[in-house]
Amino acid sequence: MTDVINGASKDERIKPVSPLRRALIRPELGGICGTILVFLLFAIVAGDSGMFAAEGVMNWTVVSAQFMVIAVGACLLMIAGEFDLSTGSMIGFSGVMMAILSVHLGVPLWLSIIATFVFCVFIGAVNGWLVIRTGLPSFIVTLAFLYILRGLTIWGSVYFTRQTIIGGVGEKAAGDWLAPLFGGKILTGLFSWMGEAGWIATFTRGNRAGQPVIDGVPMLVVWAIVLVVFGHWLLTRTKFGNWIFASGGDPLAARYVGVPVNRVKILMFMFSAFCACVFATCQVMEFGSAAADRGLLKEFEAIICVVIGGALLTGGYGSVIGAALGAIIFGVVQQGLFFANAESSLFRVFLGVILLTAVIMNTYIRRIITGER
Amino acid sequence: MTDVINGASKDERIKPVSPLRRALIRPELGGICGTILVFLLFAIVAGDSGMFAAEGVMNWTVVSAQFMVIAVGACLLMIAGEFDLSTGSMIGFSGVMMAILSVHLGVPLWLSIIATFVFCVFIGAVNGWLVIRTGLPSFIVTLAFLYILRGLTIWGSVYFTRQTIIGGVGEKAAGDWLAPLFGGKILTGLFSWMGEAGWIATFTRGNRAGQPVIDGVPMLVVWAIVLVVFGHWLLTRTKFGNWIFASGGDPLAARYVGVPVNRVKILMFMFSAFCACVFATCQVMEFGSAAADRGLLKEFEAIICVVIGGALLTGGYGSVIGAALGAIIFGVVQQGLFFANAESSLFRVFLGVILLTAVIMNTYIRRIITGER
Amino acid sequence: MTAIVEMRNIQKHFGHVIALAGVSFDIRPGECHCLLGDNGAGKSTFIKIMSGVYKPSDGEVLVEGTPTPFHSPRDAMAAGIATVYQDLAMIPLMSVSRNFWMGREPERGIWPFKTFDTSKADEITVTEMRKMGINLRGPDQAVGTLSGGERQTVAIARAVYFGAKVLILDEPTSALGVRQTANVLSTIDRVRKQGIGVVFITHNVRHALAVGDRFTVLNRGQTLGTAERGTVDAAALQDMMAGGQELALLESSLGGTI
Amino acid sequence: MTAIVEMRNIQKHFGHVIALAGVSFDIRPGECHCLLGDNGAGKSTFIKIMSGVYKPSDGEVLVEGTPTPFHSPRDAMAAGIATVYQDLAMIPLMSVSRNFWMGREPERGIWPFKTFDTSKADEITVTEMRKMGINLRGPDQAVGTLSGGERQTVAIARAVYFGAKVLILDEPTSALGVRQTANVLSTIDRVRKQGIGVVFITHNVRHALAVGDRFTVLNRGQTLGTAERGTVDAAALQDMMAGGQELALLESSLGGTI
Amino acid sequence: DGEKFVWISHGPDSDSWFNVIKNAIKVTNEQMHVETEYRNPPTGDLADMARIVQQSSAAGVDGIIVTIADYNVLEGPIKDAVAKGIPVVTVNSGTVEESQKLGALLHVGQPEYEAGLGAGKRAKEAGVKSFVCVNHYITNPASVERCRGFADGIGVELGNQMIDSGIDPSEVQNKVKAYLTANKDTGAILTLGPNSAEPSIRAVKEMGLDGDIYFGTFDLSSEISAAIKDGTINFAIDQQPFLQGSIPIQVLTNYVRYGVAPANSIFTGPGFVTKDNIALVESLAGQYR
Ligand SMILES: Nc1ncnc2c1ncn2[C@@H]1O[C@H](COP(=O)(O)OP(=O)(O)OP(=O)(O)O)[C@@H](O)[C@H]1O
Ligand SMILES: Nc1ncnc2c1ncn2[C@@H]1O[C@H](COP(=O)(O)OP(=O)(O)OP(=O)(O)O)[C@@H](O)[C@H]1O
Ligand SMILES: [Mg+2]
Ligand SMILES: [Mg+2]
Repeated sequence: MTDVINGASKDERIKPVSPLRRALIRPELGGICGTILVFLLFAIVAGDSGMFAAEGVMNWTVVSAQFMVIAVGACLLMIAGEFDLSTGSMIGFSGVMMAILSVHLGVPLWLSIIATFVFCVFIGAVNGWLVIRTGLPSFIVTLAFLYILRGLTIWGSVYFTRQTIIGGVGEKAAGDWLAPLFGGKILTGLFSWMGEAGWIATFTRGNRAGQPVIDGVPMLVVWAIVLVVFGHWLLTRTKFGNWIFASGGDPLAARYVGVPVNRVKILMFMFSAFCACVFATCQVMEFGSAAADRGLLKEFEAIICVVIGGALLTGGYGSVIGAALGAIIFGVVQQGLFFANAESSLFRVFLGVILLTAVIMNTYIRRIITGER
Repeated sequence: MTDVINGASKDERIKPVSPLRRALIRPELGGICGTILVFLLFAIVAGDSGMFAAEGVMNWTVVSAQFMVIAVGACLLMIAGEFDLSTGSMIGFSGVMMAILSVHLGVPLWLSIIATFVFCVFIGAVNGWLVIRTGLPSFIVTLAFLYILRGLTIWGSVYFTRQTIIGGVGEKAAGDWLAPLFGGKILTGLFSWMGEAGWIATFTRGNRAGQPVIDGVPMLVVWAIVLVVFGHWLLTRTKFGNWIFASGGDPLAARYVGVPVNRVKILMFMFSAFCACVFATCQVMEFGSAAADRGLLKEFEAIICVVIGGALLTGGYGSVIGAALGAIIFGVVQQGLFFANAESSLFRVFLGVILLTAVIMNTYIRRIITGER
Repeated sequence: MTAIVEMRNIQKHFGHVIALAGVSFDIRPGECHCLLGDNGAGKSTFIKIMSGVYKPSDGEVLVEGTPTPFHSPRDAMAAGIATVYQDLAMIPLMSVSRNFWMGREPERGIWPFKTFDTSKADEITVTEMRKMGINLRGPDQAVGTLSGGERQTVAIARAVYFGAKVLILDEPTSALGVRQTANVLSTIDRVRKQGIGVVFITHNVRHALAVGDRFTVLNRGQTLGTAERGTVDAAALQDMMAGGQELALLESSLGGTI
Repeated sequence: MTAIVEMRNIQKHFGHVIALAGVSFDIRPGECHCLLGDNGAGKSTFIKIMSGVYKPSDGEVLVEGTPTPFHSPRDAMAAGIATVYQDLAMIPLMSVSRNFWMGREPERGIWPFKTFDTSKADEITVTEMRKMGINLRGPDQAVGTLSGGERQTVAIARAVYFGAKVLILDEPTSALGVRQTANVLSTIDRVRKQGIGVVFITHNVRHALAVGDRFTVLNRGQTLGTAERGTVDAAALQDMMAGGQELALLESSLGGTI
Repeated sequence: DGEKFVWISHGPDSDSWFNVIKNAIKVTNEQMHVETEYRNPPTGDLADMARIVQQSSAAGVDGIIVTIADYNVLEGPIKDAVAKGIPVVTVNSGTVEESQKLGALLHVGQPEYEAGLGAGKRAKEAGVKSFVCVNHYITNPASVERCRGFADGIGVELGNQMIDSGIDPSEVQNKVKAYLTANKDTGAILTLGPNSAEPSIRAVKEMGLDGDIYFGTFDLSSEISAAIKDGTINFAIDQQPFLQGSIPIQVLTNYVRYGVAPANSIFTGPGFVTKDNIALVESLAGQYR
């Protein structure tokens, strides 16, 4: 009988496959190659423009961090098999809601922030619930919310403030305990020490002469790193992460073995809304104002980052690290073109081409992983 | 043996279903009910605002006709199982291309129009070819073209004319043989006769007092009707229409029985591009100018019309009449809110809600048609 | 009598999966050639090559003696091969009549205004379906509302109606009740009498024996040879399908424990 | 000996399709109860009710004598029912180890930082798969790269590993070669000896007879009764599955023509 | 020679108004022998614009020209640039006080609210009591400021009188018609640029209201100047974008080269273009006006 058992492990119908090729293959391979290529490219065309000096690095880091924050939410949601077109509208909505509450209705800022987060995450849950209950594609449901939320944002800001931009959040933030979590900077001591030590450039003129050009790491970057680490940990290291993959890969199969697919999907819609809120709050705290047009088309940009990073639009496959690399590519290309003095309208052309090539390349990689089908 | 044959037609495992319910059920039922509801609603809230006088009717007819033109293309493409996010960018692109060719490069207008149509339909084919060849979802491929085309449009108009609005097409159109096909009006004689005869209202105020309020039917409306009739005929009355349904319903099954699925899909991408071009050309001829930002978000509006009209986002099911009704609903709601003096930013909220309810209703109807699954 | 279609030493690889490792097969006019085999033996893959859906990795297809590579299902149809697929090739959201005619719609009128002749299509559909023993509620009933057996019958009626020299049926009886099965089997018989070659795929030995003239057994991508009617019985076929001696070996190894 | 799970007069309707028209069934500890039936007989539907995927339209499920309605697969699992589904319930893009543990991942660490204990999971997966005779390239190999037989074995290994009082196998041998089949059958035997009840679904009578203690035959949503081991032979079972006398009738009607 | 400046606007790529600016930059670059880059956030997102300011100071340009689209958003980045010793000139929207608070050399432009207010006062003189403000870019704060100023100038509440028209010309035209049909006693139309003005002109003409309804607009284009001539439009507020594009470059060049700069801010508008002075501007409208 041992003979029978050993024999079972071989199947004469399977051809052997090179193990070397397998070793190279991972979902984020496309993202890694893309990142290297993009950095090389800009090192050549914009190497001497200050893009890779401390200040320039901080510039594209902040932009990439922005994309990263929403890309993490979109990535986990996409792996769970859904996507969210209402992200951009949610960014506009949450910023305006927060500003109206604090500036116009006199609610303390910390309470406004918390109320906004709670409400937006609730709307995320409504999105998810509708998708689950009606069985409609998330494209349709979230498209409806794209319009509904943007409409409410404009109407609300005009109704309450007769303006579509609401300032004055900056004053409210002063002395608030929660605001620095989104708008502050960390490591300021380190940077001023580095400035004194001559490690980084300092201002040479003007009334801040002697201070370092970068005075700290904005909380936005911290949030981006925290979310990426959290997302990656959640996805690859926890039970729940396994459920996310399962829900996107084959919801029926997952449900049969007891994975609470509906709960997973709704939670991911909520997480995506949460990320949009983090984005909006950081922006409002940094700039001190909210505007009704914030976040326009950000949903596409988040999806593009995620897809460039190797995730599958139909779910069940992808990586948060990949999405983060996608965000870096997006940010570096966008800012790099400014540094390289390229015509800014060509940015879109560039972006479209990168998207297409990245996706074609990722498809090829994925086919190898899943056994050429 | 006759006994065996007769017996075969009964299956004791099938419960009977009411034939009455079946008689009512058609893909455009949702669209029909929606249209009736919307008209009733506005008859109540805006009945005395002139919305249903000759001029008001022409007003929302023109807006609906615009939506109809792109909805027909989107509808056939969606039934064939794909969709096109680049429609809006294509509208901007074709208008600008036409204007640059005729105004700035001195090509005769008729030739510019023809060249633009040929080139845009070619881009549609490229879209389709990429979708077929790479096997990528059309969402990704056409999203890339959304960016690429918009980028090229802005770059091109700035490069050639140093402006993003290109005027002067009006002068070129004078005397051109092809321009009136897109920018003219028909039945002008009939309307002035009707005005004289008192059948329709005449202006009472201003410097056109005495003339009929409507002086003809714009070619845009004619195009919309022609395209709807053509689309409906193609889909329901021809062999090719059957192939469109088959390609969207189950491409593999269709390919097995010899339907040239790839050709059908590519042709539908081309038709969608053609419709976008008709839209753009009518607008350029009517207004005499092209602008790089025309058509923004029109792809979503087209998809919304089609989906409200009962088509299935995943293909294989839908109706051109339904899409046309969807366009009417869209147009009437948008204009009706102005007639009713509602806060105009709430239009978006209204639209989102209509979209959701219409789709949920359509899903219910479709479940009945396909046997409750 | 020469074969209408002959397949010589067909191989098919999907990536690193070898689905067919060299199968030969032929079909003559007026005979019913049964292709038997367990699940995953490669039956469906084989007949998909025969009907032009897949291209063989190696091997030849001969139509009436001349090598004829098929580049698409249309080529195979043109060569007179009609197929009823296991996965049915029916589109549930479309009406019976539209499904019936899919890919070969009758037309009416002159060129730019040629229309799908729906009245003719509907009429023929209803008649053909009645011949097969199915009374439709109407030709515009969606296929999705039909039972599995009814759908199968539409597919067969379609293939039969479009004539062809070879009719391939991939497990046509698997979703059917006994009565519909009887119907299909007698249809096979009727078709065969018209001089058409029928390839009948099944893993039900009894159905095969009821109508088959010759029997080819596939096992894990390889053919175990072809037998004439009368030279084999049910038990022998069943043994070949399940891997014959190997299973006997297994039973003895389990024997002690059960 | 009382039954672990008893199903009484189960009915199931899908819209206007009646998939099950009143089926009763029970499973006792340490026995292998075979559920036989042709394609579409309702076997898969029946065991999906047994494992909480569908709710019955009518009828009762009793676990150890008490009526226990299952609201979700988790309820059935909690009651000790493990199922290997026909459509495998495997996700091709995920690794073997992740698939193996899906829904019951082992964890490590304290609450907010509980992690999926991958090293333990991988180790057990490799060991369990080796026990079933599959040598994995690594536990992080995607299921999509496994052969059908290997995938099936992962599913069985998973169900066996998670113990349970009743193990349901829906056509576990249909995609397997003879050797893997032998393996599965001897696994069934091994599992049964541990006092677990096994529900073995198949339409291969030979496989059923090799390990079954009792045999229930479904035909078009209805049960044709349960037979003990030794009271039936292969031919009788085959006849019941295919609709027995009805087919005989058919053969005589065809008889004249063939 | 060859100093590098950047001219940072808030207009999206497709915005037509900033074209005149671009043309002015080109001309001035040649005149002054400097290199000035025009930069803008592609979608008009002001947060992106702030990044561009930061990026420019990182790239170490010799001077920055920037619109104060929103004081709050741009405050930080501009102050950082000033602190780095980069001379800054603010242009277009924003006020002189804001400019001074930011530490800019001076402001060249037209305050939006005041421009709207001036226009409103003009309309009030003509006896206008109600109006419709056709806002084709409602999400842009400056657009709402103009409508608010106009309402305050007339002395009425803004309320529902601002419509969100979108940019599709047929939709704009028909929305204006719908509004005018439903509100027959509307006294005036204010449009905020060529995007809303051109379709509104057609709407007014088609309804036979040209000359009858009081019509004001911001900015110029060839179609707008034609409408001024034929009396459809009563006035266009011209903020002379050419000057906004050109003067800051001249100021910065002289400041960098010779350390001299004007003492006061420069207003390029609001200049009212009417039938009387149209002949002067007409020929260059859209390119240099
Ligand atoms: N497109 C494909 N890619 C990879 N492997 C495939 C593909 N199609 C079939 N196979 C494999 O080829 C083998 C033969 O499959 P096939 O469907 O031909 O079997 P079959 O005899 O028709 O079985 P059944 O009785 O279940 O219909 C199986 O192992 C299957 O997994
Ligand atoms: N979700 C569903 N909706 C409608 N009908 C269904 C559904 N699931 C199963 N059926 C029908 O119920 C009947 C029994 O199907 P089931 O899958 O249980 O058969 P089976 O005995 O497992 O067949 P097989 O041997 O092919 O696996 C079939 O007629 C099938 O079409
Ligand atoms: Mg098969
Ligand atoms: Mg089954």
